Amino acid sequence: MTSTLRKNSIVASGGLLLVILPILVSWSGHDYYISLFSRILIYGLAAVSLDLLLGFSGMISLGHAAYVGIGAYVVAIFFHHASEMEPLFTWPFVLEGSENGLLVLPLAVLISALFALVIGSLCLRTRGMHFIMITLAFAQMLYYFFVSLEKYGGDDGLSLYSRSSIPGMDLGNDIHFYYLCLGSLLVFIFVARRLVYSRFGLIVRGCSNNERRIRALGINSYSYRLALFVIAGAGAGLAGGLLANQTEYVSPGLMHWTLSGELMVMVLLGGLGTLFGPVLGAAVFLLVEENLAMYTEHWMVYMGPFLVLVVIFAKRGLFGLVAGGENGNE
Amino acid sequence: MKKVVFVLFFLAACTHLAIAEPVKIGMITTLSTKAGYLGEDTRDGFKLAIAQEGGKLGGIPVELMVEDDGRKPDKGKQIAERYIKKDKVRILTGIVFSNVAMAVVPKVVRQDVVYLSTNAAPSKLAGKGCSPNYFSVSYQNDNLDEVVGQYVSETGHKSVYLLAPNYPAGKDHLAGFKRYFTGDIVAEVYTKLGQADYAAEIAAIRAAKPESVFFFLPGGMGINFLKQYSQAGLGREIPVYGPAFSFDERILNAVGPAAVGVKNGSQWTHDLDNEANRQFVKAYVEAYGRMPTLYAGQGYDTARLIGSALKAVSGNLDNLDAFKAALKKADFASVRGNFRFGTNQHPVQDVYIREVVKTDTGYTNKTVKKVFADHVDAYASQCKM
Amino acid sequence: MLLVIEQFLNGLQLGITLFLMSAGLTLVFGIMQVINLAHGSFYMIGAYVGATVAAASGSFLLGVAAALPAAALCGMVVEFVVLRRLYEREHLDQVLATFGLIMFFNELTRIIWGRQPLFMEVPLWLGGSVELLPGLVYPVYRLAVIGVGLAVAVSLWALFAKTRLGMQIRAGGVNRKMVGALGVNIKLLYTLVFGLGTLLAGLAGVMAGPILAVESGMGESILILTFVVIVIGGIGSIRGAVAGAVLVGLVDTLGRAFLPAVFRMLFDSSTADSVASSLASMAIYILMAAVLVVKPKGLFPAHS
Amino acid sequence: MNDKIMEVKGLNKAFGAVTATNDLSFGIDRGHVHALIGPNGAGKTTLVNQLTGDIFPDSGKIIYNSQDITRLKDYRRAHLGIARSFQITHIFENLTVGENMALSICAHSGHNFHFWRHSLRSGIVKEKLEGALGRVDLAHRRHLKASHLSHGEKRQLEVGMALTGDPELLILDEPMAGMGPGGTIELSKLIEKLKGTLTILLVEHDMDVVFSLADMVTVLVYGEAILTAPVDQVRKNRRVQQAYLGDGW
Repeated sequence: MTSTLRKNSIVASGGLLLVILPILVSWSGHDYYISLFSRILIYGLAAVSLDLLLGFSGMISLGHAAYVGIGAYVVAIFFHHASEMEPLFTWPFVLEGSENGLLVLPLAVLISALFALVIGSLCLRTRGMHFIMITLAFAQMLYYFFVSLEKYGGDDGLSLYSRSSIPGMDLGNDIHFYYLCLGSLLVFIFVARRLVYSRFGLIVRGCSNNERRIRALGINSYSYRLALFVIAGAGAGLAGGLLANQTEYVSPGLMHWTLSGELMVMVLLGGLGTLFGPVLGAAVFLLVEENLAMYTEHWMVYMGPFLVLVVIFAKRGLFGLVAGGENGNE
Repeated sequence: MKKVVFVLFFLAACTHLAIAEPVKIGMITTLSTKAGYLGEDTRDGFKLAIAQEGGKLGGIPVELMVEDDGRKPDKGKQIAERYIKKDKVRILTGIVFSNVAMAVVPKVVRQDVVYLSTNAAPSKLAGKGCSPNYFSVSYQNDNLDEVVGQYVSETGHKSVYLLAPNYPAGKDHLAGFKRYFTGDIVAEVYTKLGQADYAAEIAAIRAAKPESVFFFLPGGMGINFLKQYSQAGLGREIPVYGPAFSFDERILNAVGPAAVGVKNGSQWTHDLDNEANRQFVKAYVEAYGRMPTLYAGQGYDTARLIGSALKAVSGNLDNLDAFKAALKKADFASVRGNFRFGTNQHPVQDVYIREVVKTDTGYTNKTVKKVFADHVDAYASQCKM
Repeated sequence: MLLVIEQFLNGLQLGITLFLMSAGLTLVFGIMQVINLAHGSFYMIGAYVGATVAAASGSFLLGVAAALPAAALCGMVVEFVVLRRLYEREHLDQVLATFGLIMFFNELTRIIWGRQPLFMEVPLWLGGSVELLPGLVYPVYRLAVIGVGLAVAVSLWALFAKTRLGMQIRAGGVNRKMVGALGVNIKLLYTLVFGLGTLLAGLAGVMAGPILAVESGMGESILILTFVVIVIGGIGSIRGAVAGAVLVGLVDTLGRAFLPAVFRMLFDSSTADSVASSLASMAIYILMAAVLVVKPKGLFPAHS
Repeated sequence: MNDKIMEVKGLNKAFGAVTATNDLSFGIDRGHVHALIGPNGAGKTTLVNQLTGDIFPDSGKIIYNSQDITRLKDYRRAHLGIARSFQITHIFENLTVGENMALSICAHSGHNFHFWRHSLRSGIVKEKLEGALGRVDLAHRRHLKASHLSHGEKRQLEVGMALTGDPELLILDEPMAGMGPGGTIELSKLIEKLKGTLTILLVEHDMDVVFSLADMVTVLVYGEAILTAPVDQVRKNRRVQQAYLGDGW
């Protein structure tokens, strides 16, 4: 029980730290860090959604960035049409662009989830290495699709001229935006936690653990795993929608498989199957990258072996190291 | 737990070590990925100018900060934000690729910051999206295609086969060529970005029998295409042309003999006959042991332009308008000879056709002909400043 | 008509190049059950070492002779230092560790060889073209690549079907512990298999050197194509790798060659060009999705 | 209704050149403990996997409660009342004992798209968990991770999980394998207790267990059923002794 206590207090103080961070930062006059930490929170959110797949259901998706990209493009495309005063399409009904965050962010979630549903329903027919590679292939397909999509800037991407608007908030203000990201992240983690320990979660965790046993118990795991895949895609879509706002820019690069790889790194670095760990992983990954890059151009020559060492020796990730206890399906 | 917080803050604090005195210049450029050498040359050209003045530009001490954007737009934006917010940089430069530029430039120029482009100059930023805080020291992207379009028409080729990657820049570049080409377009083929094998396209070219081929395939794609084109034996039958992006000195040494004799368009060549250029090429070779590329020349020019303006305002950037006015005068000796800014703050300059030759030290270009004098880009008229 | 034949040949040749890459990867996948994203790095190492030695010595063959052991050696070192610890782990760990290795190798080549691409020449005795049919000229070097690919396919078949080592390797893929109990040094065997896989990658790299740009990161673009090949063919099956590679090569090449013409019959020319080229760049991924929907384990699954 | 709960007719299955099941036919009487014995490599597990739908036979028929289930998927057979334990224990090592049992309870209680309430606090689980754990004497272990159980306890858990759906036919694939004498006795008692409430197909190596528990025995040699008979006859049969008992027994 002490390990649970320890873990809870760590999570609580970590959360508290994130909540008061803007105050600390603006008090010390380093405004820049607010936007850096917004980015960390967003990547953290994407990583948490990936953790649902990797850590709880054993589905190794190497194409998770695709859903981040879809979410980002939804926000950007709606914004683009709103600023050009041109409807997205006029048939079968007229759909106007929008800058309203309360509309476009949920849409980003929804449309990413839809893509995850279609892609997932095909990918989940396969197992193991095939699954890894087919998720990768679908992400690449979307990548090339958006690269050649001239209407929305193709490889040059699409600029937003401001952030989305949400009544009562000024997202152009970095502190407001930070709290939007933090709120989204905390809500998603809370929902994910409920999910993981629900009956649905029990089945899904069982699938990752022992697929054959699940089937012998009379459960067709396909629909459960697909549902989780869709939920994870939705989370990534939310992250994408926020990221489009944070950078005020989207490009197909968001879907590139190296980004999927980096998300995986964040999950593992932070702690697989911990839900909180990936946020820590995102923070450490982005900060290490940023700092290494300032000291050496060849930062990747250090980052690569560092990852290998983490994989080999720090199996439980940073969260496991600090929080103790066991990961995953505890 | 405390350890983690400590580590996080330590990491965060590390980003905050700087000294205030000299004028800071923030360079965001691409040093990793396959295209890393572009950023390397840009940076080295820029650094050479600083080194020649012993750490100063225009007599004002400067501090050059360089960071790799990895060709990722969002990373470029992050770096820009840090330069501006944390390091209080007012002068930014160095972006190689249009997609990074499109993510960074429109945002930063709305703040009180000057951006000088050493390379990427997409049409959007030259026309409607132009800004008083944005200067392109290189060119407008299409310039080097326009010159080839003009030259190919002058040579008397009646038809051309066009090839470019399937992304907006590819279409822009072909549009630039078509703007000045008067003959027939046999076909306009868009290939996959990053494609390695061009056998199918080359077979199609052979079958279509055009009088000439124009391609825009930057980086490795161009190397692949040129090698395979020459191996297919087409090099002797149908001449190819392209903008300088596939013919800089570092690429040429990877293409080898396949490129010899190919004519390409550029605003600069190492053999341009002016004093600034002669000393630049000599100093660059001494400093880095390799021939400069056009990117190095652009980096060097940008640094010297900044120097001229810093000198004019005595290093005082508090009044940014004065600094911008001084920049706009372009009161420096460019390695390109003629150089001034047009209304959209893009260069008005001479553009040349050059030819790939082999020398004792490797492959390089020699100037063949000045095709455009005082060339103005096609988007200048759309710019309302 | 001649053009169609030529494009078929082009597709075949691309397929064979892909096969050279895929053969090594599918071996490692199928026998050792290890997913190795860094396979492309050994392709790159083969190309860089080959290009450097060929430039220094002036001999293409010396370049090849140097590239093969270099790639194999690097592979065996990586197996010994990193992958050996990951056999019993999940695929996820293998994916991440090898992702780290990609970063490392890409940056390392940049440090050693600089950022600019390297040059590698077609050897004189393989230069030029031959006229296969009246009006159909084809570069000799590409024919040589086809030849090497076929030779590799045949020798791999012979290795596995005819030799004792091959049987041990196959048995090791089926039951690691059992083979170990029979007194075969399974660790050494795995190191050798991995070395063989990376040697093939190195061969693919050095053969591609004269055709393609030798540059840092060249491994990744081909790596993904290779994945597609292997997944279509069925993981672990050499036969599948051959079939998948040729299929991918043909679909990719023919798509690029003829889709625009097909679409021009349907739409006006600028829409046709852009739709066709988008579709051509996605064609192989669509092919892969289609194959997996029908046969989730690929065309020739190794262990049924 | 037929008094045979399951009938197998002319089943064949080959892996490449190896014939694992060869024109195999036998029936299981309802309510019996039916044992399946045979030397190593006789194809017992292959047969079990075909009965549960893990793999499909090349030809032949499997009839369950007068219904042809030869091509029915494994999870559908589970719904018809066929439960199994595996030769190598198949439990969810990463879950707690309670969660393991809850999972199998959920499996038999309609769909599981319940996303919000904690699984151990959902109605059906609360209602049945205590009894299910009690049946296999694991109530005191409920918070322990399943991977920390002893070998015998894992078996008990597995059988307990197989029982949560109130199956009609329980297939136990070598339940005693690798267990100490104490565990064997515990499990034998459990099977004895279940006898009569449902039909059990017991695949077992331990002849003492078979002869003490089984009503009927089918002897498998090289994929063929050479004999299906009451337990006393099997004990005396010369062919069985030659093929099986003589072989080191």
